[in-house]
Order: sequence, then structure tokens, then C-alpha cells
Amino acid sequence: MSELDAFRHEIRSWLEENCPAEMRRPVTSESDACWGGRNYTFQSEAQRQWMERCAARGFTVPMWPTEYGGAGLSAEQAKVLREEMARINARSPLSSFGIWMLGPALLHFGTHEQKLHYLQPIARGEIRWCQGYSEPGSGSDLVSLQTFGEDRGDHWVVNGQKIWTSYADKADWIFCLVRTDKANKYQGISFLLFDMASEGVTTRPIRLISGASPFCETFFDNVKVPKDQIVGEVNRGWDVAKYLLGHEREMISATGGGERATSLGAELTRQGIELDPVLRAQVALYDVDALAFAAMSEKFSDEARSGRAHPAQPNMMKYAGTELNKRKHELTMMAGGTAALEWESEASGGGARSRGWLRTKANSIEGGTSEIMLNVIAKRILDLPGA
Amino acid sequence: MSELDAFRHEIRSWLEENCPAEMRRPVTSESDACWGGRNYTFQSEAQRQWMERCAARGFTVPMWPTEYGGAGLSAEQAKVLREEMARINARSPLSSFGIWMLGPALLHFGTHEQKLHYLQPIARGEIRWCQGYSEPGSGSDLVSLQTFGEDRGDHWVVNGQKIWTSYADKADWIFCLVRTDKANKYQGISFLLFDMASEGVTTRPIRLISGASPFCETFFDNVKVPKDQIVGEVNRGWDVAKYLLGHEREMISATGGGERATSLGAELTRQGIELDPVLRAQVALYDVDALAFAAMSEKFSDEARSGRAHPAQPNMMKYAGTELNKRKHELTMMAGGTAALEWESEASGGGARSRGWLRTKANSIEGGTSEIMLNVIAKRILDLPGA
Amino acid sequence: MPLYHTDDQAMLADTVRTFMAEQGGIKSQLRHWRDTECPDGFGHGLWRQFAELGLNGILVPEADGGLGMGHVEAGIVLAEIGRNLTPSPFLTTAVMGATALAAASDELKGRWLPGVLDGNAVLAVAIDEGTKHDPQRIALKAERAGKGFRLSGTKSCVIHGASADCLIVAARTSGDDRDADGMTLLAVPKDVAGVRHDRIRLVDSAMASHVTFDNVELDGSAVIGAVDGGREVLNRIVAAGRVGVSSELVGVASGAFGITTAYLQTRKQFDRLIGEFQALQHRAAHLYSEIEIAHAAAYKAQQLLDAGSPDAELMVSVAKAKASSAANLAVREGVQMHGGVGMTDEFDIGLYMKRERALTEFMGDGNYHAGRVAELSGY
Amino acid sequence: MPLYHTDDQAMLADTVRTFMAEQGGIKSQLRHWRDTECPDGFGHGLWRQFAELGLNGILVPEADGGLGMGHVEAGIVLAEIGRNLTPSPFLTTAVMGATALAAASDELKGRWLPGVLDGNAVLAVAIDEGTKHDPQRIALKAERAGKGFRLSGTKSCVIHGASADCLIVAARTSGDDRDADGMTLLAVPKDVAGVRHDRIRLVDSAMASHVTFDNVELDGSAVIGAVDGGREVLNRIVAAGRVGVSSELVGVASGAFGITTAYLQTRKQFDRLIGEFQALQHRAAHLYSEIEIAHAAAYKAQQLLDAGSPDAELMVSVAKAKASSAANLAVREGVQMHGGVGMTDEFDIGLYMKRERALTEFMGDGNYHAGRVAELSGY
Repeated sequence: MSELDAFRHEIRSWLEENCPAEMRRPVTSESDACWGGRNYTFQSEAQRQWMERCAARGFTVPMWPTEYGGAGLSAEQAKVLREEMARINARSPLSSFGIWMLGPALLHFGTHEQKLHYLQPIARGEIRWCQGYSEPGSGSDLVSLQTFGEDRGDHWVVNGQKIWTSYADKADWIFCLVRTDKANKYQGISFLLFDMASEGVTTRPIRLISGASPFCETFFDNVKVPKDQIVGEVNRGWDVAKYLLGHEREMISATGGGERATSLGAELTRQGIELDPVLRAQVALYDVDALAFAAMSEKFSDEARSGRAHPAQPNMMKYAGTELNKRKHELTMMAGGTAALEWESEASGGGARSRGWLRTKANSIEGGTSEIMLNVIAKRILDLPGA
Repeated sequence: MSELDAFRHEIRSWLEENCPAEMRRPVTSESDACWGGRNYTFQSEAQRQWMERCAARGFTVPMWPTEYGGAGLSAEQAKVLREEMARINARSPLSSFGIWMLGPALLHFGTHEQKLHYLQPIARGEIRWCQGYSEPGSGSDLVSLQTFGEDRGDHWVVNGQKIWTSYADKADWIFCLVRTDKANKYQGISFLLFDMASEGVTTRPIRLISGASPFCETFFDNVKVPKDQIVGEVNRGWDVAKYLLGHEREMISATGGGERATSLGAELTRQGIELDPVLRAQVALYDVDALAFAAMSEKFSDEARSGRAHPAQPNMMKYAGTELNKRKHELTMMAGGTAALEWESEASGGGARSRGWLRTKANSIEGGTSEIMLNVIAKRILDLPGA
Repeated sequence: MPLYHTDDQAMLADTVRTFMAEQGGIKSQLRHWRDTECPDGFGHGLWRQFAELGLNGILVPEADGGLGMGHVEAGIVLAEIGRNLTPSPFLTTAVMGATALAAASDELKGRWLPGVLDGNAVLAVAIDEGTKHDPQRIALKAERAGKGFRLSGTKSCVIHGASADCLIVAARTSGDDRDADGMTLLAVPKDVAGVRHDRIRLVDSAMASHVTFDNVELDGSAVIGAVDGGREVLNRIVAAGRVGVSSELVGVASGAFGITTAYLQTRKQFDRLIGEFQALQHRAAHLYSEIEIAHAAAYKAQQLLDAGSPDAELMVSVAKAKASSAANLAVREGVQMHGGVGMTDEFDIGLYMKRERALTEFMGDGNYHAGRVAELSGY
Repeated sequence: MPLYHTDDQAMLADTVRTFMAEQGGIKSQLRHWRDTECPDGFGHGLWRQFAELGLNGILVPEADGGLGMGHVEAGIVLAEIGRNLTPSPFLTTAVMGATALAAASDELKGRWLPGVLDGNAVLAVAIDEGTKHDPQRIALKAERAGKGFRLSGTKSCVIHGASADCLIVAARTSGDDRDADGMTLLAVPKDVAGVRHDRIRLVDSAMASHVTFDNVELDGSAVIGAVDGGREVLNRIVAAGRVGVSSELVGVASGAFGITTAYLQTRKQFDRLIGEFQALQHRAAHLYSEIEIAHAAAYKAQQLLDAGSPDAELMVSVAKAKASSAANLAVREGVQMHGGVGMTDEFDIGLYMKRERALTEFMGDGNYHAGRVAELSGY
């Protein structure tokens, strides 16, 4: 038996023993996932157990070093773990911006002390993080952000406003882009960390056109942030942000690619929907594009894993994938007719179809608009002038 | 009987007597039309007669003043003439850039002497004109034109190159935009007239992707142009050009509107073509757009005639109309299948369908590209900033 | 007839636009009735103000106390309803309902027209029984019972159904579901026994209901037009509804476009107004062109309908299809060009998106009407 | 298998790309054979050079003297043919013809394979009888006559038909026109009596012919596969053709896109490179994305076909539809972005437009294949 096979064997037994039956069903919504944090209410004892058992083995962050709460697995081993978890439909033990976003930034830019201090609580689901990037005046043009941290010697005093901070109302800490030099646009931003319970922090949830959302507006009124709560150097936070943005787009585009492409027309037919001839044609043309994009996702993922992908290619994947998803939901609404217009009824699952359709409209805005993606393709891939 | 009825009566009798039977059939191609000029070979005696009889009555340019070769008709009278000619399918007696383009410019900007000198020969079909605007480096950016007229006291010496000069190889004279001041972009262009038989003028026909074309490249090598052969003031030729460009776009968009909108699907069905279900859907969606555009053409034409149209609206009409026409021909090619691919065969009328399809690709380029039209709409109608 | 407003029409348009801007605005009407969870989804006060302006009788002959105008004029009103996203029973009552009543007996007119004209009554029209518009298929049964009829069956997603004082119902009195003949129009008062409304709020906050008819007894006077011969009147109701909703969609498109171009002229990113970016300019210019064309198509269809032209049916389908696609583009571009804030309930652009979807579905979506264009053109 | 080239495939791609850039260019091949009005529409010299490189045997098993490679490798060659617009009998001979011969008797192989492999023979495939691709309908009659067959009927627009030394013909030996069974594939040599070619030059300067079979006598050895049982082999030929032309279309799209972006980087208007205009940048970036996706789809389809996957048929239709639409967009944008000069024969972009049209039509256009995707997906 190869070493990897032995590892697989070990994992399989461990999962068999430790993954509660309730945790072997797919997560059905964001609130169904396990988010952890100081004030988190577990949905069930099984959910708590599963998170804690994984955390104890380092399996909430399998590839992080053991000293930071990970399991120190190699890429192959991590893949085995994923495969074995998928085999029994095991849920992810912990959903966390700390794991997805801050962790990679700290691992890359943090000091040893910071890693020791911040990563363990993330891995154990003890501290829940949120991300403070966008501001009302700084969306696509993120670098124009105005939230200001005034230098007061051993601390900054932060004033300003963030928007689109997911779960700001539930998070314990925030990683936040703050201007620390007004004279220097790119090199005047710092990447600060602070407690959301600090005096002067308030949040307000944002209601979307699709209904309630995890997004918040977050306000900072003279928030005190000690000088050691910074990732990377002062005024060099943009480097950290860029690193994470690339990471995020790759994640978003990878997510799209992961799903097995299915035929929308077949799915609608399974739902008993009869397609008008013109709509049938549109669905067929959509299916062509969707199945072709599935091939593209597979190709991109193969290329990315083997280091063959153009570094700007995630921008193309995000652009094409999100535009496709919006189109799919438009077609689904047309196919559903008046039934798809229902907003609150029980029959419609509380308007699941119409709310889902509206939610997709954000796909081509969040994480970089389609326009920004096209700009980046024009500049970095096509090498067009002045782009 | 009203005065207009009397006029109609008079016109009807005159046409009855003077319009030869052969001239009561529609023109089938550009070469079938009567173009006149010094070297023109009439297609038939009837064609010559019809042109000369009309010219004698001023009916080649019915609304021009009689002293310039017109009939001095009012708008209502001219409409009666058009209606009565249409009633018997009478052809236009004379096709001419002199009538369509130079005439309006001279009537608006010319001196009395120039009008007397140039307009009569145009009206009588004695001098055929061509238009020298575009240059290889100056297409959309027409004002950057480089053909230069050097001031030599009583004349200019013109050097340079024009492109897209329709029928330059058949024309007697040219009206031509020439730079006469290199320091001043807009106010450094003059609108010159000169004989194509002048020493130093050569032309070369342009072969298009659709085959032979009336377009030429035209070269000027030290062409001498007397100082009185200018329309408007020196260095103010751009005003004349702008006036004519507006005129041209209006004409193009009006032409589109004149045709009665028909269903493409019905036409293809009449041709015995069975439509694939997806193509049927695309044709139906096209027909929706085409029939809606026909309503728009009617509305625009009604508004333009009553002075209600936005002055930049012809740009919208040109944009929408030409894009629609290109789409129509794409669909026609799809419907025709391999039969539509034939390029030279007798069965295909010498590749009429494929050549016609390719020719439409110029629609959204000539007379102002779609991109320029969209720029103008953004700026002049939508008032978007910095457009 | 030229395709621009007569002086009278221009005056009407001015009046309605001013009135609606003052009284029919998004905040005071749509958001108000939505946020207070009004079970009607619209305000009766505004409906009576419509009546005071005479708008409720716009399609009612002068002899019957109305203004005796046509679909062009009704379209003027509906465009402003669309632009302001005003929830209103105008389309179902004053356009479709009034078209039905025009074919009704004096007794029915006497019973329902006064309420329509003074804004105290609301009508709704119950045609479709499935999730997609299909007036060719009428299955709801109306069996003869004594001198009247007994109704059994369902109607799906009837706009303003539960709020309506009277439902105009297309019922099958003989033949098969898809027969053109054998269909009868019936006026069903609100209070009659056996009618059940399952109220549903739609994505655009309009209220509709699924209606169940459980042995509903009606007497013979409920019939509009001839027994078994309701198809022609239904066609007129349907045409009025389709062209009316086309104008409303053009209004929705114009409203969405207006707030979007305003946003382009004020929002800055990268130290420039986003309206300076050529990619957005070109998309905005294209959208402008689409909306203009949709407007012309609706206008032309209304003229043809008012003139009783045989080409009207085709052009009505063209108008509905084109208005749907133009409005759809307008709201999609609108949300995207607004960026993140366009996704929030705080901004209005999302409300336009919701209304567009509902109106596009109502009386046949773009694909349905493209299919109709093909059929009417013989392919 | 990952969706990127193995080292061997990458080497093949390099070789072919270099060779084609040197020998297969637009000026030396397409324009040359077009302007000299070559009745074949392609050059036999280049065809023999293909043979010298071994490319003609790319799909021929090693046992039969070929390279024994797959559709992925054939696609590499076809992409370069597309990029250079090279007129070549590669697709009909080395891809479709070779696929047919793989199912043929040793006698037929012995007769035709050597010529294919050394570049002295050309094959053509005659399937369709109408103006639109429809391999389900085979009406051309092959009646039994002695030990052989007598053929009567027509085949429409056979690419390289008159140039081919052997035509692979799908004929009806029993049943009705649209029956899957009862179809037989026959190898018809050039010199057999009763075959008439009406040569036609197509828009892209390729030569095709309408072929009339007037009581053409063939002996039984002409049969490829089983009598009445040719459908399965035909399906393989058709799949090979479709996925092959998909790669060629991706090559056409890339070639057109390449010269267009180069133009954007050099042409100035309004004192700026036109590639600086954001509206054009966004359209170019979108087009890039479409071409990349089409490329991936063709690649995936080839892998599935090479692996004998049951999903191959669906993916082949996806590939052909997507490659057609991406290439169509590439040439339309290409001509428009070139402006006036794009309309002249002097520039190459118009040649790409012509080739795209012909290839899109060949083996089923985008709509045909979208319809296939719907059918194969059960709707």
C-alpha cells in the first residue's frame, strides 16, 4: 500500500468515526453552514461536534501548518481528504472568511507572532472575521477609498464607512483597508485588523432587491486600533488587497467550474415545464454556451493546477461565468411564467425562483464588475494600448 | 378645382405624353440608372429622351429655382410630381451626386455666379460629379485629412489621396475636401471643385470582398485648382462638409424608412425555404425588430417632416437600420444553406445572395460607422459627459 | 395619421405626466403600499383621483359618460404609470374591463360603468389558466343551469383578482379547451358564492390571485356578448391589454433609462464620471435606440387598433415583444450600470427590474409574441 | 485526461504551426489558387507536403501505415488550416475519408489508403442532398444490380467533389428516406461512368460540386461496412467532420482575431490608437472570451471522441455550434473594427468572413447543432 493509500485508509476510518450522520447531508443555505465565532449559535450538537473534531485534527484548514492550527497536509493529501469527505457527502466543518481570505493574507504577509496569534482562533472557529474593503464612493475604483486612520503614535484612530461587509453584524473582528496617507493613492493604504466590539463601530444590514442579505454597511467613529494590528507594512496594504483579490476571483471562477454542467432544457423538462418554441430555441442556444463553458472551466482548472493558465484568465472566467448565470436565470424565469413571479407564497418556497433570479444580478458586480473584468482582459491578456 | 389639383392634372398629362414606356419600369441596378455626364453612354434612346425632357422642364431638380435649371416647385407641388411619377412607375430621370450632394451645398453656400455656372449642367445631366472626402488615414476621423492644397496666389496646387470616391473613374468633376491650412485642424480645410480631367488626377477602382465596386482610390499629383473653384470661404470647408454629412445621414435613414416593412419569415417561406426550429425563432425575433423599426422609420419621417425630430436622430436611425440590415442578411444566408454559398454560378445569379450579404457589412461603416453614430447619440441626445 | 401627438394628445400627456409625477411617484405609491403590506397592492385614493381627471373613462364612449378616446390616449396614461411604477387598476379596469363592458348589455353597463367612471369600482380579467399566457385555451366550465350557468374550474394569477368588484371571466360553454367557439364571457360579481381567491404577492409587489370557481351560480344576465360567441370580444380585450401593457413597458424602460443616465452623469469612479466611459456610452446609446423603437411600435399598434386596421393584431404582437425586450434590456443595463447600489432596495432601479419582469409576463412574453408574429406571417 | 497538450501534442502543434505559417499562408495558397482560378481550389503540392510530414495519416492506424493519433491531433492541424485559411483536402480526405476507410475492407483500403498517405489521392464525402445539412435523410438510391448496385440520385454541394479520386457516398439501399437503417456507404471511384459533377465555386473560393448519379454501376466491393448497415460508420464520419470543422473554425476565429487586434494596435483615428477606445476594448475582450470557450469545447469534444465516450455526440454538437458562433462574431467584429479597409479585397479580414460562413454551414450550422443539443438532452 502506498503512503497515500495508507493515508486515505486512515482518513476514511477517521471520518467514519467522527463525522456525525447529520453532517453527511448537503448544506442547503448560507445559514445552514457552520460559521463559528464568539456569539455563534450552533444549529445542532452535531454541527458543533463536527467542527470541533475537525479543528482538533487541523481539518478545518488542512494545508495550514500544524503550529497555526492546520493539519500540515500536502496538496495530494488534502485532495484525498476532499475526496473522502465528498464520498460520504460530509459538509465543510467551518465556513469562514478567516479561512478563505485573511488566512492566506496572514500566511503570506504576516509576522510569525501574528500567525500564532490570529490563525489558531480562525482554525478553531473561535473568531469570526469580516472584510472591510468597499466604500460607498469606492466600488470598482477600490483604491480611492477614504476611510482614514489617523496616526496617534501607538495607535490609529479610524473614521469612515464601509459597505458590502458580509456578516459585519455577526463577525467578531474585521480586516479592513484604511487610508493612512492621504497624499499617496496606492501607497497610502494599510491593511488593519480590529475587534468589531471596539467602541465606535456600528453596523446596519443592507436590504437587497432580492430581500434580506448578509451584507452590511459598517461605520467607524473614532475607532482606536493599536499599531501592531496591521498586516504587512504601513501604507503597503494595497499589496495585500491585490493578493487577496486575485485569490478571490480565482476562487469564484473555480466555484463555477466545479459544478457538473447540466442541460437547462433537460432540467426544465424534468420540472414538467413545456417550452414555447422560441424559448426552446433560446434554451438550446444557452445550453450550447453553458456546456461549452463547462469545458472551459475544466480546461482552466487543469491549466491553473499545472501552472499553465494566464494569470489574468480568472477575470475571463468570472466574466463569462457570471454573465452565463444571469442568462440562465432569465430563461428560468421565462420558463416559469407567472408561477415564477410569486414572491412570498408557500408554493414558490417564499419566492425562491424570483429571489434567486434577482440575486444573480449581483454576480457581475461583486468581486469585480464585468466591466472591470473586460478592462483587465483588454490590458493584461490582449495587450491593447492605454487600457 | 384647386390650384394643386390643376397642377396634378397638368403633370399627369405631361407624364403621359413624355415618359417613354421603357422608363416606366423600376431600375434594377445602379448601372441601370441614368447617370449622365460628358462621357455617359445612354442605355437606350428612351433613357436619353426621358432625361432630356425632364431637364427641359426642370424636373430633374423640381424644387431648384428655374434660373438654376429647376422647376421652382413648392414642397406640395414636388410631392404631387413624386406621386404622379410613382403612379406610373416612372424612373428617376437622373441619378447624380451633383443633385444629391453638391447641389444642396452650392444652393446653401455658393455665390450667385457659382450657382449659375455649376447648377445648370448638373440639372441637365451634362456634368457628372464625385465626392472626395475620405482618405486612407481619415475615415471616421475625417477632419484629420491630409490632402493638401498649396496656395500659389491665383490657384492651389493639390497633392494627396482620396479613397471611397464612388464612380471617380466615371465622373467629370469632383467636389473635394482639401487642407489649406496645416496649423488649424477644423478651420484649415477648404471645399474645392475641380475637373477630373485635370493633369495629375488618376483613379484606381477598389475591389471589395463582395466583388467589383463603384468605389475608387483617387490620387492627386500637383493638380492645379483656380481660386474661384471653392465653395464657401477658404479654410471653412468643414462647415460645408458638416452640412452635407447631416444631409447624407438623413437621406440614408430616410431611404431605409421608405420601404414597406415585410416579414422576412414570410419572404423565405415564399421562396420555399423550410426553417429549422431554432432559425425560425431567430427569424421571428428579427421580424419583431424589423417591423418595430418600420414603425420607427414612419415616426421619424413624420417627425422630421414636421420639424419635431431631434437633429441627431438620423444617427440613431442609421445605426439601428444598418445593424438590422446586416442581421437580415446573416439570417438569409443561414436560411439559404449551401445554395447561398455559391459565388459565381448561374443558379445563384452570379452569387447574388452571398455578394449581397457581404455588401451589407459596409452599411455600418460607410457614411459614418456605427461607433461614430453611438458616440453622437451619447453626446448630442443623451448628453453624457466627455462624449 | 402621423405618428406624433395631436395638440389634444400632447395636452393630455402633459397633464398626466405632471399629475403622476406629483401623485403617482414611487415613494408615495409603490413603496408605500408595498411597505404597508396593503392587501390590494394599490391605493384607492389615487384611483379616485384618476376618475376625477376623467382618465377612467378614457376608452368609454362619450354616450356612456366617458371621454371616448382611443388606445393612443390610454397608452399615454399607461406610459406614465410605467415610468412611475404606479400600482394601479387602470389597465385591468379602464382598458381591458372597459373594452369588455363596451360589448355588454345595458344592464351590465348600468351596474358596473358608474363605479369604473367614479373610481369606486375595480375590474379584473380572468383569462389564463396556466402559468403562461394562452387565451386560445379556455377550460373553465360554465354549464347551463336553469336560466343561468354553473362555473367550475380555476383561473391563474389574476391581477387585482381579489380586489376586483367584478371579474370578467372567459369560460367554456361548449366544445373543447382549444376551440375558438364555445367560449363565453361572464361578469362575476365579487360577492357571489363559491369563488375563492388565493392571494399572492408578485415580485413587483402587485397583488394577484389564483381563483377557484366551485359551482358558482350565475344568472343569464352575467353574459357579455353572445353565449358561445365570446371570442371576438375576448380578442379585443386581449389586444387592448397587450398594447396597453406595451406602453406601460415603454414607460418602465424610459423611467429606468432616465435614472440610469442620471446616475452615469453623477457617479464618479477612477476620478471620472462613469458616463464618460465609452463602453457605457455605447451601451446607453444602443439602449436609447431600442427604447425609441419600442415606443414607435407601441404607438403604431395603437393607431392601427384605433383605426380598426386588419394589420393591428400583428403590430400589437410586435409592440408587446419589442417593448418587453427593450424594457428588459433597460433594467438589466440599469442595475449593472448602477453597480452595487443597484442591488439594494434603497435605490429604485431594482423596482423597475421587478416590474419589467411582471409586465413582460403579463399578456404574453416576448417569445410568445414573436411566435405569434411568425404564425400571423404564415411561417 | 487534462485539457492541455501532452508534450507530444505540443511538439506537433509547434511543427504544424511553423510549417503552415511558411507554406500555407493566405497569399501563397488561398489567394494564389483563387486568383489563378484553379479548378480544384487548392494546391496538390502542399497536399503532398502534408503527406511528407505524415499528417495525412494522422487518424490512420499505425498498422495501416498512419500515425495512429486521434481527433485532438487532427484538431491541431485543422486549427492551423483555419488560422491560415489554407485550402486543403485534409478534412474531407484525412479526417472524414480516413474515418470511412477505417471501416472498409482490406481491398478498399489497399486501393485508396496509399494515395491518401502519400498525398496523391483526394477523398470527398457525399452525404447531404439538400441545401441544409441533414444526414438523417438519405434518398439517393442504390438498387441491387447483379452482384453490385446501380445508383441514381443527386448529392448537393460536395466539397472537393470533382477533385476527389474517390467519393464516399451515403446511399439508400432499403427503407424510406429518413430511416436509420437501409443506408449503405459506397466508395465511388472518380472514373466510373454516369457520375456528373457540376462544379461550383463557393464564397470562400473552395470548390464544390453538385453530383448527379445516372444509373452508376458499382460492384459489391464498393461497399464500406455492411449493406443496409452504414449508419454507424456514417455517424463516425459525421462526428469526425463536425469536430474537425469546429477546430478549423476556432482557427479561423483566432486568425481573424489576431489580425484585428493587430489592427487595433496600429490604426490611429482622432489622434489615438483605435485600440485605446474602451468600447472596442470591451468588445475585443468579450470576443477573446468566446474564442477561448469555443476552443475548450472543441478540445473537450475531441477528447471524448478519442475516448469513445457516450457523451461525445452531445459535446461534438456543442463544439460545432459554439465554434460557429464564436467565429461568426470574430469575423463580424473583425470587418467592423477594420472599418472601410476591411471591406476591401486587399485586406485579409474579409477572407476570414467568407471562410467562416462556408465552414459554419458545413456539417450543420449553429442552429442545427443547438437543435441537436436539445434533442439529445430530451427536450
